[in-house]
Amino acid sequence: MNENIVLQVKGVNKSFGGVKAVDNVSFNVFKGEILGIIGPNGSGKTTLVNLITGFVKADSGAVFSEGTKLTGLTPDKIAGLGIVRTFQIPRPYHSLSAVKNLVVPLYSSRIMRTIGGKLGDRDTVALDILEEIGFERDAHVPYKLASAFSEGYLKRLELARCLALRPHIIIMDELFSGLSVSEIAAMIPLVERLQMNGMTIMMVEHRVRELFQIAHRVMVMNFGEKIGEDIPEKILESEIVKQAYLGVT
Amino acid sequence: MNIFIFGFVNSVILALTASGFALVYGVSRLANFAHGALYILVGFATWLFLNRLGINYIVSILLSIIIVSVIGAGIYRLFLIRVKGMPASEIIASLALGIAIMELFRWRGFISEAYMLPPFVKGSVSIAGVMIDWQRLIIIGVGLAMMCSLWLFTHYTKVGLSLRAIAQDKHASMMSGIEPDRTAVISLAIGSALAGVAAVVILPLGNITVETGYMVLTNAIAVCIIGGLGSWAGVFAGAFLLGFAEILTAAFIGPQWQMVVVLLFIILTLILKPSGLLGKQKELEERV
Amino acid sequence: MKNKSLVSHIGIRLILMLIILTLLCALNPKASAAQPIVLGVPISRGYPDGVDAERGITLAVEEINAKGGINVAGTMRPLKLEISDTRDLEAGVPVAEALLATERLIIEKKANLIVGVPIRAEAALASIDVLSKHKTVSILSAGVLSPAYHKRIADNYDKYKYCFRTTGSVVPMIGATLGTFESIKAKKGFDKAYIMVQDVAHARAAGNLLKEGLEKQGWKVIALEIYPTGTTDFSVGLSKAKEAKAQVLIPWFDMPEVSILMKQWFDMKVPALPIGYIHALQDEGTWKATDGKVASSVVLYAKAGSVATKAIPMSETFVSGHKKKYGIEPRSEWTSTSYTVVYILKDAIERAKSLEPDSIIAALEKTDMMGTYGRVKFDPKSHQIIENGDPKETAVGMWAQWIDGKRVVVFPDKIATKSLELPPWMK
Amino acid sequence: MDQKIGRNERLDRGIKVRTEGIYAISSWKGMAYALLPTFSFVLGMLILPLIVPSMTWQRIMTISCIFALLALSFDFLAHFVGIVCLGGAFFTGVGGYISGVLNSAFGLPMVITIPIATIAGGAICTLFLIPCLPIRGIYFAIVSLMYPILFHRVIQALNIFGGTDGLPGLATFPNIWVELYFIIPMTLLFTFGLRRLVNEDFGIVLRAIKDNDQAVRASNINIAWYKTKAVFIASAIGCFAGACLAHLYGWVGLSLFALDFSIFPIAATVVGGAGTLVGPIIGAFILAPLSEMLRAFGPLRVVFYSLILAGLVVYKTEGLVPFLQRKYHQFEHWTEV
Repeated sequence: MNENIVLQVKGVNKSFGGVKAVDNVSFNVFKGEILGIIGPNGSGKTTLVNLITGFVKADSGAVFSEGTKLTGLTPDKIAGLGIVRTFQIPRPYHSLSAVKNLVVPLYSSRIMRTIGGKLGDRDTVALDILEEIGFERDAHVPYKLASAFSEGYLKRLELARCLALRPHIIIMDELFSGLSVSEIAAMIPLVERLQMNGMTIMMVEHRVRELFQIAHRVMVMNFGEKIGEDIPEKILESEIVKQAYLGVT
Repeated sequence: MNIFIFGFVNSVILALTASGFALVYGVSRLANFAHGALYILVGFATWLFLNRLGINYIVSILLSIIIVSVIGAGIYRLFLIRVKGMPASEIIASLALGIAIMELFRWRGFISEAYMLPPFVKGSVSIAGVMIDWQRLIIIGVGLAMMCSLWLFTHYTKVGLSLRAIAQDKHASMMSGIEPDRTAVISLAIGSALAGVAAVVILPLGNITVETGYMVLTNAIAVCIIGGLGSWAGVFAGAFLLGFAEILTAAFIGPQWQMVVVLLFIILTLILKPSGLLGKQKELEERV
Repeated sequence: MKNKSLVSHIGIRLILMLIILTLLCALNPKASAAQPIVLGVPISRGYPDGVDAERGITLAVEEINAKGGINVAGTMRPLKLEISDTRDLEAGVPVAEALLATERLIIEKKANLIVGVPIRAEAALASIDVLSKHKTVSILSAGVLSPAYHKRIADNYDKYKYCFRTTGSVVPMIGATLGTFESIKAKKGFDKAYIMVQDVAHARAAGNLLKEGLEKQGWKVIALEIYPTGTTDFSVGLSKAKEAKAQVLIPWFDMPEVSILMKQWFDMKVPALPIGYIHALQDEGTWKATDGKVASSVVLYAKAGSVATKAIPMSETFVSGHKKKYGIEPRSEWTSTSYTVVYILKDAIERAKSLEPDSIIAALEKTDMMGTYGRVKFDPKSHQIIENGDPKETAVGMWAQWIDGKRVVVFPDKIATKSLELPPWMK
Repeated sequence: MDQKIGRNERLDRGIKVRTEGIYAISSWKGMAYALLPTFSFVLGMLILPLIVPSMTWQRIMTISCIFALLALSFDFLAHFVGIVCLGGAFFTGVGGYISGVLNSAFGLPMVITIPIATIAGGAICTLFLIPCLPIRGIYFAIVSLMYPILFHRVIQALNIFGGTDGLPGLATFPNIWVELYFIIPMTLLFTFGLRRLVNEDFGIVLRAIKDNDQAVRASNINIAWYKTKAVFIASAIGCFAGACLAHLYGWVGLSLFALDFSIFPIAATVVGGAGTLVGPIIGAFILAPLSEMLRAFGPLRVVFYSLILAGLVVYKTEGLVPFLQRKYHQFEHWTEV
């Protein structure tokens, strides 16, 4: 276990009543890299994310992060260790404004423990994070209710919610899906800036072309199995991926 | 020996009173907390037909069962249809309606012991040394027949299957041509008719009081929760478990604990196994 | 969007209408000040016992007003009745309601005297404080058999002296009951009894007292079972009684569901004579309703009078008056007690010659008149009516047995019109 | 023939003060405009006992306050935490019995028994309700409806705390004025305390749990712990109401577990306006006197407010306070199209 492995998944599998969603998957994530995860629909990508972040209990196998065993912990404890995720379908708090949406993670024990209550007014910290993510700071946008935002802003809000916890691993579940090309173009520099500041990122994506621009390594899944793990260029040519994606025999 | 017989009778009574509620809530996921009120509504209606209008017993029974199923359908059509999606408002609305009906009877003065229904057949017979009256044997007969016919109804008839389909997946069943509101009206109508049948058979044992309404509702909820929702075997198991538990506590611990046992069972089931003994309730546990 | 606003408009108009209703009622006109003596009756009108008490009081008030009312120091003043529903017998109702009803009668309707008082023990006990706070004389004439009532009055007399009770208490009732059992034991040679009581304070107290008393008399008490209010199945208890060959079944219930017990007793042909305080069976219509299944059960009336008996002349005029006005014979003992209580007040007011509470209390303590249930005398310390077996000396309870469709007085011997009969399958 | 076509146009009052975020009120007019509703509500509540004609109406005021507190705790749980709790009677029962037993058995004065009953009662009720917090669906509502009946039967069977007779002769408030001017300020305190809490960060987390508990769970917050705290607050308020009721009448008994204490607050919340915390208070002060006036009709009273409840729930009216708020903040005028 050399020191720069941040997350280790060993032989994890999960089946929902006969359907094998995740079938004996193992892989490692290194510090500060962007790991892409691709695969056709129903290949178990989201279930894998749910397994790592504790939303779903694994049938067998284990997930480790810097020595502590994650499987079996509740999602909020795993988030407390700094491993956070965004949701495939954004889950904002509709009745609260964008600023108040961020107050929730800033109220978590992780923030209280690391930086203590003296965080000053949580609203100003929330405004800083929102500005960092691309919300204009003028008096109007951050105070609109979450239900009034477009898909792009909602995705940014999801990211902001993760950043508010000062994590060291972010798992992005299809961050780019449902966004226009221009919005994705605006989102990519954000992800790169996060990675530059030492954040480890796992991106589950369908938009393969955009993913390959920023991913250091890519893992391919099909019917719950890991069928390939390599740098983007190699993955493009490999036969198994083509066969899995395009069904070309 | 007599504990077994009376335990069996008590369980069939519980199963009968709960069957209406189980069909409406268990099968089509519609919380009808006015069940107790419909139960005594049939009792008083039959009494009125019999004594005030002098109609013969069987006709007055049929008349009141038809009336109560029309009222049941009416409750859904006028009230519950508007709050169908929200379970909390469904409970509050149907509970409030039930209380309104029951207190209306109390206001009209249906309170003294004079309100009784004559049993179908008088006299009693001795089985294995225990004297048991015909009325209770009729209850056992009707109860078992009711449970089997309901099981067949929900499993093999078109309407029955559509009831279960709507409960499991509303959208999928709408795709296959089942109109949700119509099935809900049918299920409430049949549920109320079941409450009517149960009332007409059980009430001759004692007298009709407003308090029985509240008692029937508590027992029906207990049976459905303990037995588990959506499965008839569950309702049967729940009824028998509760029926014998009540009789055993009455015999050995003391009759004053009889009522406590029912309520204790509800709370224990909810804590230990929310989906009940044989229930197939998956969404009760957390799922993303 | 149209439909949404229409709907909320209906709802809003509904609520605005509520507010106007509130304002209207808040300014209701003061009660017209006239000369009548206002008699407040806080009673649970939603229950048979409450209806009985109300009938007894209304009958008595009409009779008195027909004869010109009560002569208070020379001027004849009519009685004005103010009845309000306390709902205290209903299970789901907080006692605060009953107390509020009583208080409104005193403050709003300016009641000079309170009769009837809430029937359920816990409501009546609580109303002692309310009545004493307003210094209003009250005579309890329905329900409340629990001994705690007059004990509280006796404990701090000067604070609670305003309350009187004519319904009797479990202790003397049991005294009279034990006398009856003694004569049954002597005549029929029974010696095994099975007691079944309702889970209510006065019934539990009665059950324990009966058990001790019977065991002293040499009876063998097989069991003392306590049934929660609303039980619908007595099969276990009855089969135990049958197995242990009990000859006497002593039920002590005041809930309507007790008719289930009698039906099950009849259906299971339990060879034991049911004799006890079965309140629901006092109704004249019970025989027809249970189509004869109550045959030969003996029912205790806390006070005599609801069934006419030659030994007490006033009970005969009362029963015939009740039959003329309401078309049926009086139902339970609370009709006769509530009827007599109005006459007790009339007699006390005429002797006290004023409506001033203290003088009425003094007059009441010296009451000595014939009522529908024997001679009425109060114990000056606890304001509890004095009762034992002889109608000439004191108030008296009554045992009536259902014999082929009619209620017939069988005990105590002084007022009995027929001797005890056994159920057919017991001979 | 140029028939005038027009429509009813609704415009916001043009005062800057009304925006959601931070705002500075400079003019007195703006400040008065913002504070008028709250100020008039508080003043109205304090003055009402003085202008009420007779003592019974004052006694009805205290009963309305008790129901208002229960409605407040129901509304806080239902609208801000997403838990439907039909257990009003459970709180009044536990709170009432604790203060009753403390007062009659240990002779503690009222000043001590009410706070203890509030805190201890809140803790006991929460302890009983915790097991069914994680379950979805209507099970929490069913269990909270069943608990009062269970406690009623257990106390009756064990014949403890005076069994069916209850505990008479408890300490009562010296006079009606002390009663009124203790309970009404406390009700206002709880109402505005909750309104403050709901906008504090703690309240934000609760509202977030109601909106989307999975997202809250993913941001390192233990939902169960927050829900427990919320249930504790609601049951403490309910137990306080129960304790006050016990000392109002100097009597505690099984009827504190009556169904009225569960159904009436919900009717008051629906009439007053769910989600506004002030709405249920006003709703209780409308329904309690009204149901008192219908006393002459006996059981018809219960039919009256259960039908009101069923009707308003089904027709999903927004309730009085939101309606008044909308009327206060907007004005309509007829414009030509």
